[in-house]
Amino acid sequence: MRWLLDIDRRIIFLLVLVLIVLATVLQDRIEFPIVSSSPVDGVYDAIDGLPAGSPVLLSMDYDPASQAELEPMNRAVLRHLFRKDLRITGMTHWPRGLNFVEQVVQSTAREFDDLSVEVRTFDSKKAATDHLALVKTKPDEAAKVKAQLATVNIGRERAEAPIQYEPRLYTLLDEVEKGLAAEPFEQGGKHHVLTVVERKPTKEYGKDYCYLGVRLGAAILIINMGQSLFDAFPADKYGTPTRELAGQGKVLEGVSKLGDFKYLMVVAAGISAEQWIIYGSQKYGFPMGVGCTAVMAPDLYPYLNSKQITGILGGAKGAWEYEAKIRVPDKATSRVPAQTMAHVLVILLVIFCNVAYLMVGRSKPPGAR
Amino acid sequence: MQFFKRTIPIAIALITGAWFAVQYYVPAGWSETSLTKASTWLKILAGFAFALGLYSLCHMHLLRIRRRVPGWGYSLLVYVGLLTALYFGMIGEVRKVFEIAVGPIDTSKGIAWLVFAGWHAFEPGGEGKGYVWLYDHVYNPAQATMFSILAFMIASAAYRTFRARTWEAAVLLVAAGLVMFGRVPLSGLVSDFFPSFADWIMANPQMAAKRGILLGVSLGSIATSLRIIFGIERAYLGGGD
Amino acid sequence: MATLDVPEKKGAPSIGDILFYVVLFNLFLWGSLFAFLHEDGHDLRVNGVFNYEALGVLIATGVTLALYSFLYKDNPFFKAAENLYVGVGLGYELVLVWYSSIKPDLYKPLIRYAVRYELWQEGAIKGQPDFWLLIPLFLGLLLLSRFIPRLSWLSRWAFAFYVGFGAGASIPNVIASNVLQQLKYTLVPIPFDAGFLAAFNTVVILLGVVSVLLYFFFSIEHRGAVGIVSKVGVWFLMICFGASFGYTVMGRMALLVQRVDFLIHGWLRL
Amino acid sequence: MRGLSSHSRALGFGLGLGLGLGLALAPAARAAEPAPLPKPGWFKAFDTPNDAGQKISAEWAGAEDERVEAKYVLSISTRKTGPFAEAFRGPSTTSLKVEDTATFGPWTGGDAKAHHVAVSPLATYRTQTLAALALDDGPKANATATVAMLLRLPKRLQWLHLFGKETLDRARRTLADAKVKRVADLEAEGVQDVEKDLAAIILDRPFYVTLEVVEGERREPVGDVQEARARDNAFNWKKLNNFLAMLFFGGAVLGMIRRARSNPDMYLRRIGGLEAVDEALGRATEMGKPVLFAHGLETMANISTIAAVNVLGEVTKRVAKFDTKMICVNNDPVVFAVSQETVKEAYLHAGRPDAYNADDVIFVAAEQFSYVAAVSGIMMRQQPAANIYMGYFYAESLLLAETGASTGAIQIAGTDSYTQLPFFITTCDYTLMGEELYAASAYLSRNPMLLGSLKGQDIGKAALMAIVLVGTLLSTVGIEWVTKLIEVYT
Repeated sequence: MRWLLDIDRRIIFLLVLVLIVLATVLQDRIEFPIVSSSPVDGVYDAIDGLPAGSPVLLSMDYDPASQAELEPMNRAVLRHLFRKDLRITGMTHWPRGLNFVEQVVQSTAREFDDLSVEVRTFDSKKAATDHLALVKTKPDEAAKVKAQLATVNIGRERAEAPIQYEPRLYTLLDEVEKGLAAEPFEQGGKHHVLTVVERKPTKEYGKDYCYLGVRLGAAILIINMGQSLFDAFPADKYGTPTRELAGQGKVLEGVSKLGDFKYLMVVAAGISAEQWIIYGSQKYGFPMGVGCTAVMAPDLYPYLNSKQITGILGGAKGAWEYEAKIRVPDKATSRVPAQTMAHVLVILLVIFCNVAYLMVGRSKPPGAR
Repeated sequence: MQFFKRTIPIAIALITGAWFAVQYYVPAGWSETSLTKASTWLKILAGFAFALGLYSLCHMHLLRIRRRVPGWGYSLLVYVGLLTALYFGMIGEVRKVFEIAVGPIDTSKGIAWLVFAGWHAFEPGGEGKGYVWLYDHVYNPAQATMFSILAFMIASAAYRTFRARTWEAAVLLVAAGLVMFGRVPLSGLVSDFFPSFADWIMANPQMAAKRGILLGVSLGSIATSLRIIFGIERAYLGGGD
Repeated sequence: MATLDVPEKKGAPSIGDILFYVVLFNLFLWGSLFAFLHEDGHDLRVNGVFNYEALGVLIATGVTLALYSFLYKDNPFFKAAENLYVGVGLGYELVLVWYSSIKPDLYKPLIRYAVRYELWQEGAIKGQPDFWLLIPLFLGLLLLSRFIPRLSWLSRWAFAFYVGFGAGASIPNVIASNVLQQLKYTLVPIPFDAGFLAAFNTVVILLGVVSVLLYFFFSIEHRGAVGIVSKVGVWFLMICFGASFGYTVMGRMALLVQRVDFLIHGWLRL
Repeated sequence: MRGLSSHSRALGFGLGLGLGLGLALAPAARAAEPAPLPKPGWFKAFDTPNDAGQKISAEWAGAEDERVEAKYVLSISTRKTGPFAEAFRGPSTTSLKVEDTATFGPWTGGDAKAHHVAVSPLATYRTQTLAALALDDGPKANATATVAMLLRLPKRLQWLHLFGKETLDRARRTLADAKVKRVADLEAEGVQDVEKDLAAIILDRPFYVTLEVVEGERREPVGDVQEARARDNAFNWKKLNNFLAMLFFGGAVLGMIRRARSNPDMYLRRIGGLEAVDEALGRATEMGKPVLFAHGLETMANISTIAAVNVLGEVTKRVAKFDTKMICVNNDPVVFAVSQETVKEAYLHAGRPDAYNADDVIFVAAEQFSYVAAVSGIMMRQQPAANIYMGYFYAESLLLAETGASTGAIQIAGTDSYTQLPFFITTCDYTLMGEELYAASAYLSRNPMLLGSLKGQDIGKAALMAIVLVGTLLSTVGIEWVTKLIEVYT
């Protein structure tokens, strides 16, 4: 019996690994019901309530280490912001997140391109795939095939409930470059091949969004920004003076310091979130929401309870709920099953070891391993 | 000598400390400026300090290699990583310096191409493709992997330590179990009680204790700050009473 | 010599170890082959040029597996990955320090005017040097005095400034955010009219804060009434820690899921 | 297929509808019977308190029949005779002084109906020509400051412009286009620090403020033109409570330290984690294995790190006494340098300068997880008998502690990072929670002055407890002023 208590850690490691690998391989087969929680609503409603065109600051203070937890929620929030046509200013405190976060912002903005697509419908999958090959090899011939024209804006369409197409289409189209076609997809018994004839960005850099890049200084930087955004960030990541970005009809129009933003969303690992609250919203006064790793969330409850922040997205679960709220299921939604199973495993382990412990009796000294 | 070694540093700490404690209450423009300047200075200091860190690390591994201590080969890898990262990262700057020194260089072919252009050619902002590549394929995965080891650790920690040895341990165990279960999406199916109860724990007892800690901590940190400012605690100056 | 004389485990590795290494290596080998060979796997060349991304994925996978191998035991794969990572990490930080601190905060506003004097004269470089920066420059040099053992004490001046700033600036901010703010939201009227639960919660929070505070008292003995209350405090602490721990598990699993996700979809392209 | 772009059409429709309604409503509003305009009794202007001298306050009495349609309009000028630029326009029912805690904090004054608005000349003048801003009858300093600004030279070099014909000519030329140029234009031209220079101009210069009541076409001035200067304020009265709190805590701590000097022996409750330090070191000595000391990740400017370094000093003294080996691993270069100094001095202090070895304090890695990897490696290879973690930790806490546990080391942790406390509590043998970390150095050194400061902290805690209990009681019976005392204004 005792061996159960000092069982080799590596066996537990193995259990966890095997379980998660299985769950990941089978991730599409499993579905979970969603129970939305009030902290998440807090963020969602605050953003949803903003009038179009209001300037918002999105501070993405994390690095690849926390990517797993924070990137999905970051995308979800960005999608929401873009969809609401807010003027988004992105930044980060974490040099290690610099390029990574930038890529997240850009790819999300790209989702809002207006795609003019030619839709060609075939009866068999075979025919569809053949056409796809044709597009790759002899585009001009492929173009001859009769097609219907349509415009798709992935970012917006996805949001509509019920969405026009099965989600897969949007995921397929997202990556497709101009002149190429997406993998055929089936709907209503027919197989459709969508060829992108044009990609027209609707989210313009400098007008609808900008990315200030990184500056060191944590709390101090926040204080600087509170005094003058232009001093804290003389230029954006690409060297455009922030003052220019503040010009007529630009993204930062009417914004010269933190207080001018209508909402601040912080997606943060570590204590950045708290620094934003203490040195930012508290010192210069503006509503803010926080998305953070699960471990940080409990510490932010006091601020939520004290209404210093409108809401919290806690870890993967928060991201998952947010994806559900904006009706764009993505990474978080696909990963939650695996997490949950591993999570349940931990619970079982705890129960198991306690049962064993009680059977053996409380003879083991504390701190024994 | 004592004057330079002990008195001056303590005086510096006293002056900076006292001023920046008071600065918070002084709204005047020049006071805010002082804060902004000082903070920039700290960043610069940290930059200089990096030289020390770099030296320490390189020195240690160099010694290992020199003395052929067992496993010295691994120390070579430190240098490989370091130099690669530096090369990819600084190549843009190096090129600028070059061009200042010897005028514009043709990077379309030859050595110049190999060194400055090539597949790792640097882009505006000084960072090269190679730099990003290194970041995406070595740095980032390594970081994420080390972090994800937590998943295993947390499981084994839970198994090893969550045992009802004492009443306190039992309380901790039960709280943990309830919150864990409340966090699982499935618990909502069993009964709404679990998620909401988990939230209740987080929002009430959990938060209460947290506030208590927070208040205590803030007092502790204030006291420590004062001890530093008034030179009572000077371990950071190499102790000595 | 602290970390120099690393006591390497002498003697041949056990059968289990060898087995482990072999399995790990083959997993990597065959996995990579598979990843390149099956139809929607990686391609060696992308429109004519060598596919650096694919190479990158292999390296990433290698690093990932090597680091995970640490879970079995300390082993050569891990050591290699560890040291490589340390090196790259340091290099990366250095580049960072240059681009995001020294260059914009010291070089551009001050040093540039000295080293590019002629450009400044011609007006190619606008503005004026910020002479205030001579102070951190000086302090910085003092820090470097540590390289000269006889003068190393000079670095204390820089320490003093650094620590002094931290100590001073923290006091008022701590009071604002951690004392006043927290007090404010603890100190609310007990809402007897708002139903039992609301009132109860308020009381719970009140009790928790007070008892935990009492637990931290240093200069009075924890016996009698004080003992009881501080005991309650301990219980609150335990609930707090247990809850936070439990709350975290999910998030940590997310990290692993993401890595496994990479191995299965990013590397093997399943 | 066409359904794809339906959403945009729906949007268009909604827009049209909205406009339609707007048009329909507008005339209805205008049709109202003209009522007499509100007449505030008095109106005064003064420097806005608690700020950096960039705003001017206007205050005026409330009036009868204030209504949304009737607007108050504030205009400012640099000349008594104008031209005046509109700086504020708002419904007469809004901008009450009692609501303006943003400016006054709790000191909003008794008059419930008085209005207050703080106008920013800078914001106003962004749209004005520079000439209008600073080149008329202001003090010379301001004129030269403007010249300096227009010449794009920093103010500290202003005096240069008083010499040299060429410069003066340039000045004149620039002043000429100042008549047409606006702040916004300069910024568009990429002139740096325009606002900074403007701020300098606005500071301490006289501005003239008028108040008007406006409804539709009708407008009536209130009182006569008022003069005010925006000044750098020396104290932010909104933060008075914070300041008093600092004085109180500071007083308590320092006072107790003084007292500890005179009577050193005071009771101090046992702190298990610290009692264990000697045990751990002893064990390490027996086993002939090293002790590992890890700071958190934070920089030297962070109080928990400072506390950790203080502990390091004390621990090292003991290590020197036990004559065992200690490895101190660092992640932040400054902390690393400081630790080296601390350890060195500690050995010296313990009379064992020979035992000090600079390579025992290592800068293992520059970044969080490479640090974790390296430290785990060290744990595995050197098998320390004791691991001591002190400072502010992040995710690495569990990784280190769990690895350490697997090597069978005694583990003592101390952190005020409560996110990580749960992990230390569960995986370490002893844990210093929050405040105890700050008490550690005092506890170990037994230095009476430090012990005194602990007593001071206790007084602080007692005060907090009292405030919480009494405050809750009072606010429950409906007495609100206590909660006012701890309001945080910025």
